Amino acid sequence: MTLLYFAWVRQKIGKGEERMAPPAGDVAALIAHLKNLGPNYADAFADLSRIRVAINQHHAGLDAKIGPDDEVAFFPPVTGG
Amino acid sequence: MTLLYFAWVRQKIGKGEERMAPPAGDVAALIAHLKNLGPNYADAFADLSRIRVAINQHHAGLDAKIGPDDEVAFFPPVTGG
Amino acid sequence: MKTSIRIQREDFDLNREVAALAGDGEAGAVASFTGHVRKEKDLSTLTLEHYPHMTEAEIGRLVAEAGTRWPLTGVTVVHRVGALKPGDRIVLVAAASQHRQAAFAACEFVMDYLKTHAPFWKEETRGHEHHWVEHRASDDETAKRWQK
Amino acid sequence: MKTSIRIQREDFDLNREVAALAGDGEAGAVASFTGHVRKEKDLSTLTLEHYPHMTEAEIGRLVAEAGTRWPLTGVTVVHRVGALKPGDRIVLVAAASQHRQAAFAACEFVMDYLKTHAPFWKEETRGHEHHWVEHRASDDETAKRWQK
Repeated sequence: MTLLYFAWVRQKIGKGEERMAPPAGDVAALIAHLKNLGPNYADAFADLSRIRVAINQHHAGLDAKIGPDDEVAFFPPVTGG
Repeated sequence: MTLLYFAWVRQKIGKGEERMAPPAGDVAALIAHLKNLGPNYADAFADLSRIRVAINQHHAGLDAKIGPDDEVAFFPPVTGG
Repeated sequence: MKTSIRIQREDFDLNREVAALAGDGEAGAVASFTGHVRKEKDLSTLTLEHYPHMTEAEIGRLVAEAGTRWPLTGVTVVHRVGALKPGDRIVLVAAASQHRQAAFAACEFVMDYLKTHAPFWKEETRGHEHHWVEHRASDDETAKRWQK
Repeated sequence: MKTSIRIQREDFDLNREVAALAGDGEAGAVASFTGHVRKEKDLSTLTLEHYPHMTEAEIGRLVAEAGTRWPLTGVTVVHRVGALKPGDRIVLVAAASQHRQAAFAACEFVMDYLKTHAPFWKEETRGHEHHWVEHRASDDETAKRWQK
């Protein structure tokens, strides 16, 4: 699975991209897994109301199922335009 | 009084501007006066639903009063933009 | 509110007009509309006539009304007259604001009223035929939505 | 429908973008929106980050949706990324149609959804301070008006 991080999520975690083979499940389970990897992850995901998710470049919810071939991105609410 | 004509009103009457001292009254009375001046005027003012009026560069109605110092313009409904 | 209203034969430079409205960042949002001569069968020329002075005065009144309805930092209207060809630009209306919706609404309002109130007339040339474009009743209906 | 979606560091040429949409008279109406970096106290730089590929894909979906809602001949979206200064242009959305109201509505629709859906993030630099711009809930409210 490819994980991507943008904006302050990227800054808090300390990297923009990584590959990982997390336990199968949904986005919420992935986040729970990530939060155990270190305080940088725990900090980035401390307030899920400020986190948005995309799976394979489509916006998705915390209950979306994800698999090993997916590209999963985490980022703050968008501020373009 | 200065009279101005635009677009096909100008073409039918055969001029764009003229000065005149018509009897006092409203726009409708002026038009009645003009229609007696010749077949070109009668043709231009044959269908008043197709005529618009401005007095001193403000849109006005047929019942608007006009005086000797006014600039009165006759033209078709506008088609700019 | 910065206001610029010009009636001219020449084309205009959109980059320059929008830059003048945005300034050094006084406005975050600029909504623009450009009207172009449509390509139609046999149409070779569209000739625009107007009522000098009243045109500027009437557009000035529309723009001032827009300024009372929305928080605008500027409005620019450029309308061309004379002989135009298919594809040519006829008109620019641009409205600037700190607020996107205000810029859009003001631009559309000025455009709708310009169509129904500004004294311009279009004459089409098709081959050797000339005829005056008819006013569209649908434009009157469109403008009515802004009535308070 | 001609569609052009570009994410780039460079500025864009409004004359060229609008001319491409108007063609030789295929469209009579082009509505455009440009967003500019606002001048604010101490703000020196606004830096835009995005999610490459998803950005283009997401804007492509918004534009396609606009094409199902209004009779459009073309839509162009150009969004800049990288470091911008107050007054700089950030984004262009332009929609072309034979119908004025369709062009305006589509332009505003794409802009509203771009604000709430396209993966861009703005970071402000004020003196030595950097901070990420917060998403505005009012933008979500604005976009909701288009829900069917």
